[in-house]
Amino acid sequence: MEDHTEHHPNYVLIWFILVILTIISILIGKYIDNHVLKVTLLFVNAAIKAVLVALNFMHLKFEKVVVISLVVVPLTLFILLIFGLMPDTLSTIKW
Amino acid sequence: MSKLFPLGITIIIPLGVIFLILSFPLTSNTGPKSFDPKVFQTDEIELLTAKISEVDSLLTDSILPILADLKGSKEGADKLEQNMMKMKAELANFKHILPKGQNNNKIDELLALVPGDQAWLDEIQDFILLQSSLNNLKIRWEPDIQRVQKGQRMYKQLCMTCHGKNGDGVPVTPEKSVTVPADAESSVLQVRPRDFTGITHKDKKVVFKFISTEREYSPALEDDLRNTIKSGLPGSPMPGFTSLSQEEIDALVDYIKTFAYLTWKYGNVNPKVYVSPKPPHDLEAKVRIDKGRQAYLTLCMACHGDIENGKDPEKDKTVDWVDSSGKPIPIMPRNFAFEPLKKGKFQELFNSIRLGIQGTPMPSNPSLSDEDTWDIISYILHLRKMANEGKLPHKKN
Amino acid sequence: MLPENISTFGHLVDNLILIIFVITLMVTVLAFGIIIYAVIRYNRNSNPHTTYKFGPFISKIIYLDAAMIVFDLIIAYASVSGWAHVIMRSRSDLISEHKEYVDVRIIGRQFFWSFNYAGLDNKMDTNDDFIIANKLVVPIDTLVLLNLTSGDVIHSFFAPHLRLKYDAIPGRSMDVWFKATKTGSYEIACAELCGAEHYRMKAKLEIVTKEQYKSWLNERSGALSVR
Amino acid sequence: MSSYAEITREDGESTGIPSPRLAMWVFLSSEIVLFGGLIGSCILFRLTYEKWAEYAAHVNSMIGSINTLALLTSSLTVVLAHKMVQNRNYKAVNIFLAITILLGLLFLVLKGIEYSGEIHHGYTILKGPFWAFYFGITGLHALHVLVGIILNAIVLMLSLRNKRPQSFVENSGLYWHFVDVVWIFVFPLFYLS
Amino acid sequence: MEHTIDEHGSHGGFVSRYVFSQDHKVIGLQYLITGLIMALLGGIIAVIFRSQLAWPNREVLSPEAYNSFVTMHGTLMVFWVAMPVLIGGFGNFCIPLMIGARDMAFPTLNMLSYWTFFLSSIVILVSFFVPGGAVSAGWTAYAPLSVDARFTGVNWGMSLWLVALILEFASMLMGGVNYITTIFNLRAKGLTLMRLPMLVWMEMIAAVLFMFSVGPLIAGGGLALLDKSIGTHFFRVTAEGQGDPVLWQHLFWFFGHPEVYVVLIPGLGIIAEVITACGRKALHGYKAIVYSTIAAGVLSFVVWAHHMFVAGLNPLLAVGFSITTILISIPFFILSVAFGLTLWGGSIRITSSFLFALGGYLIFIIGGVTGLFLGAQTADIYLHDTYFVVAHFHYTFFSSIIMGTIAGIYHWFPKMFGRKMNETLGKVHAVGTFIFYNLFAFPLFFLGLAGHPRRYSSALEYDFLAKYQWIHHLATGAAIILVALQIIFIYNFFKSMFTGEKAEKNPWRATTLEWLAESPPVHGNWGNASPVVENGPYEYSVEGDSDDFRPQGKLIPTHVKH
Repeated sequence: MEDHTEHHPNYVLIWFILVILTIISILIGKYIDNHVLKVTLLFVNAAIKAVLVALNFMHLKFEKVVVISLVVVPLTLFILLIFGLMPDTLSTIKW
Repeated sequence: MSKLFPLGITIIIPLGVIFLILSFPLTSNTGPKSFDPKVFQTDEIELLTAKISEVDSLLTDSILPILADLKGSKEGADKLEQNMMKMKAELANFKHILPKGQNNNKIDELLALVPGDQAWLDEIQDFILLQSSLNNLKIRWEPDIQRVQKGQRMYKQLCMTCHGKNGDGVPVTPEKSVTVPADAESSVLQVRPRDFTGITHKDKKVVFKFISTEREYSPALEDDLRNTIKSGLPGSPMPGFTSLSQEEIDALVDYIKTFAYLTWKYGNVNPKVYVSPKPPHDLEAKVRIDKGRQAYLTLCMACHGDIENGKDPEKDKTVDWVDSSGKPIPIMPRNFAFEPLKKGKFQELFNSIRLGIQGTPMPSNPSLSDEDTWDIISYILHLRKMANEGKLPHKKN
Repeated sequence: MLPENISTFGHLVDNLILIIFVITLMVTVLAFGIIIYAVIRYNRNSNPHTTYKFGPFISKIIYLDAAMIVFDLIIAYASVSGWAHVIMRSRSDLISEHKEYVDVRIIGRQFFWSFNYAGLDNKMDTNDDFIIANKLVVPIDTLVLLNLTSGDVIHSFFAPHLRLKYDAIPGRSMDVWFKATKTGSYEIACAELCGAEHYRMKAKLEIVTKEQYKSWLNERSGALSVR
Repeated sequence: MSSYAEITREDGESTGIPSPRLAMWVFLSSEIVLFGGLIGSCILFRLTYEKWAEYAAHVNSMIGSINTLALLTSSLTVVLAHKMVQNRNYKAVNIFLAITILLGLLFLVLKGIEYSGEIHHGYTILKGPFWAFYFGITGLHALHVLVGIILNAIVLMLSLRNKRPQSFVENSGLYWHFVDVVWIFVFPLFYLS
Repeated sequence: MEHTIDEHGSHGGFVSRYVFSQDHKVIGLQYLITGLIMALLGGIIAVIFRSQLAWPNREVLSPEAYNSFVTMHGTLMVFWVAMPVLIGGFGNFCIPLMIGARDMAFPTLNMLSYWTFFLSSIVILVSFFVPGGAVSAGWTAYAPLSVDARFTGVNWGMSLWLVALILEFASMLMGGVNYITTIFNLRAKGLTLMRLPMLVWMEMIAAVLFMFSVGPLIAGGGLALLDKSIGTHFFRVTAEGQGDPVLWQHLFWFFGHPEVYVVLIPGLGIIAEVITACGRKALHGYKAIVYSTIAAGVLSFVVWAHHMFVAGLNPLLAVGFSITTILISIPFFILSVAFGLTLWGGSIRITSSFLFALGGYLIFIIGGVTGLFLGAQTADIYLHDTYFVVAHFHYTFFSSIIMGTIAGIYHWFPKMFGRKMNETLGKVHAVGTFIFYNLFAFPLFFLGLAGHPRRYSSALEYDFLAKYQWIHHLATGAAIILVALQIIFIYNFFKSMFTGEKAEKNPWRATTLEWLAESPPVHGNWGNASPVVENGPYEYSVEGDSDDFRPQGKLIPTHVKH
């Protein structure tokens, strides 16, 4: 059933970028002290890596809309859960 | 028919389980233990014989042999001394069980004797034999079952969360102000709920702090318990249950007494009630306050701290009750300026000063005259007035 | 059906319930009427062949939907404005609005309410505070500030006559307020399941006149201070 | 699994996505929400609990980073295995799958060392919310890694007996990538910040 | 195992054909039967604790037993009756037949999902017998009460409850994966998404909602299990203030609200099928219903905090959530108007399944509309956790679980067993259930307005409630008769399984695909043919047609190699 000609992105290059990003995140973890900046940078870094893996390694780039929506909707729900719970904890935030 | 089998299987198993459910007693009883006197019937005799044999065995295998061979040597004397102290504690305990009747002064005599010589030991031996006859035990209090059952339901609803499932003061609620965590740095609010069974007391005795009888009488008057329940103890989480009716409180007190059934059953019939004299009129007089300040600085400042110039009471005092790990529980002496008075009315202060508070480091000082005691009390009230007007330095905790 | 309302913000709750009741009554009666009529009129023998009377669905639903959205907006507006007035009020602006106030700290415990009163000087954590269980005595026409918390499990402070209900959650404290307009003795219940005796966690709410309140306070905490 | 193949062959896929891959994606979406719920409550606890940073300092981030690299490389080898299956080079498929399984086992071994180290220092699950969440989330993730290893092992066994399991390689690879993506989020959450 | 399709699909021994069968029809029946038995058990438990409510001084149940019975009634009804019957039973039986597939996408996974569910129902039933009794912290198991054994004396019961719940979610997840893949991939030729029958649409939306919402509660259940067994402080408050009980409420209700829609929507799908089949009229506004259900599904994720208006939330949060809650009434309003217009102008045949569907529809209107009272947060201050809430969710649950399911059973019984159920008994049962249900549940609204808090084992302690004790008597009497009436249904169900009159392929002359198959359908559904779809799902009484319905597709014999 090899129905669609699967074109493969250059995996080793993607892997290399991922390793670089991981090293960057470790450095961020060590040397940046301003807490808010550190957490946001780490989160952005993790998000980039996740998207890279999803698009290339999991072939989301070549998938139909149905499957992509199956991934995007739970992520929006995750964000929704966080912001739904956030005001509840705002009053007692201690970084 | 072939359709039957899957349906049969999915029907039979759950249906069988349903009938099992309905035939099975399903309650998880979370209530406090219910009282039934029959349990105690046998215990009485056992308790007394056990106590007697204890004292007897202490006598025969530890004291007599030492006396016989090691009369002169130093360590033998120390050991003898130690066992003597243990014997004395046992006797005191023993006395606490037995009624106030004529035998008790015999025990006082024995305690007053100089321990160690043979005559003293023979005396004890025949005294014990005398006690073994049970006929002279008099019953002071018999619970009636209806009231105890009603009291049990009241206890489950109102008292169990702090005073514990079996009334030993180990609370169910995790709240900080009621529980005393192991590493408690004590503050007045962290009090241990009263233990009605006497298990957590270091000498296994049922002791109440705020009672209006002479100290060595039976645990407390019924009225003391009723007042504490009705008006509560301000400054501690114990609320006043003013909305309870009189017979509800009686039922509750009856049930609480069943926790230490033997002690209450053979308690004192007519304990001497201590009535504090009427307070004088000139409590706010300047002269009284100055004399009171002197008396306070000499007697009370050690524990209660010199509040006037900002020194709060220390927290290194401990009470007679021990927590689960055996360590005595810390207590914070009352800070008269900024904390409510536990007994509610300032006249009660006289009682506490004169008789001391049982089970706590607060000593009784019978030697103080009435006038001196009233001086101290007027100084304390002066402190409270100053605190209310905000003149006293006080760090907000 | 609602018990008699004796709190100042109680009318907000009652009116809102009334508005929603009117709307829902209208919608249900309309719907039931249409459906029952349809079932009777168009059954098998009186209408053997189905008659497709209606055009596309959109044209019909627009009006009904618009009406429903208008109803929803009314309800939402009334409800949000009520909420802003009752719950979203901080302690300070309440105190500034009302002249004198009474401060009570409520701790929900397993199977009774303990009310910490501020005593004569109306300040908490002073030497004339006292605690009473299952009885809230407050003066009439004065702001009562409640600080709700719980000692063990989640309870819910529910005074039906005051139209006030708020959960007492261990580890959190929430400021709630009411102002009574009628004297009398009412009841407080626990509305959140808190264990076996949840149904018996009853407290008495007594609204008394100002003088009665003063004398009650004196009797309870007066002895603590000098007088 | 063989009975389904026979039935659907004649009807084909109405949406053009082979059923196993669609099913795997549906399962992964429910897993995303599961880990989302866990990490969400962990973030909220972090905001309300001040001793978090102090505990976080005791986590061994060296092992954490090695683990991250291990999982990344195993992701690479799994996707290369999938590419090799396309090019019919079945010997390479077996090698890459073996490497993936080895890296997975390395991850678990390192995790074990790390856990025993922490517990030895007395930081058990009861120490505080940080440790509770740490052991909870990383424990659940380690379980998922274990399941992933078993899946890959089955696929390796099938391909060793040259059963030509094209779609299985792809699906177990998908699952493995998902486990890697979860670790990409968990790693900074516990080890770096 | 080689798979040969013959008349009876006999492959493998007796065990693999029936007990561990992979045929979606047998699995559907197993779900249905286990669900109905759990419903019977839930009903009996309800009658027992309702009699305690009506005569409190006779101490029918001790307070702890009352709490655990109320909790088990709630848990059993929602998780062990609504989910299996509506999602497991009708999902498994109807979806492959309605979309022209031979079986589910993954038959072994399907069989596994039923037997995990069976294991979870055994675990939940066992939790009655453990020392300390079953869970007594409400079916929502709010945090410190449920996860700390000191408060309710229930130790093992709670852990078993959590394990059973997680097992049940695992089985429903397996089912959900199966349904979504089947509906997407295994549709017959010509069956586009917009030609799907309404029940299939509803099952898919329900499965998708369940897939996306169950994660947080499995996470929450895991944390609660850790709290309960090891003693971590996720939801239990410690002296230093760690742990947050409201977090459990958030996680539970984030799952809870989509869950109640997951349970409601298939019921509405069944009602739509039955109304169109008996009303001989096309479903009016098919696209509008589909889009409004999807809109309701999406909205159901942003609505969960309306359960926690007075639960110590930041008040700002309540404003947003009350607006979304009130907004969610609009999609369901469109849905019910569409059903109403479908009924208007049709030539309705009053069969028992139609009576149940009509009853379900009317009850759904009352249930949906009373939700507005609880969505508006100022009214919720007064009405939260009172009998008004109990009445509201009994109306919404009842319309889909009981009325919808039984309408579905009466409608598809000929297809399941090849025999028709007795109609007169059916009608008596329908009218009786409708009347006595309303007699039982409607007075509870007035109890709620009077301020009667829920989960009270006796209301005589309060003066403002004692005068409404007569409502408890009325409700208990009606509930006892209601449960007794179900015996007619059980009798009718099992009797007509063997001695009912033979039913031909399409007894109700309906249009959807499943009526093309044999009744009861052979293994592999279509034998040596396979359906091809030409027209929409509800082509009833098209002008100029001799017959008053046009089947959706026809069977084309295909050569099946094995």
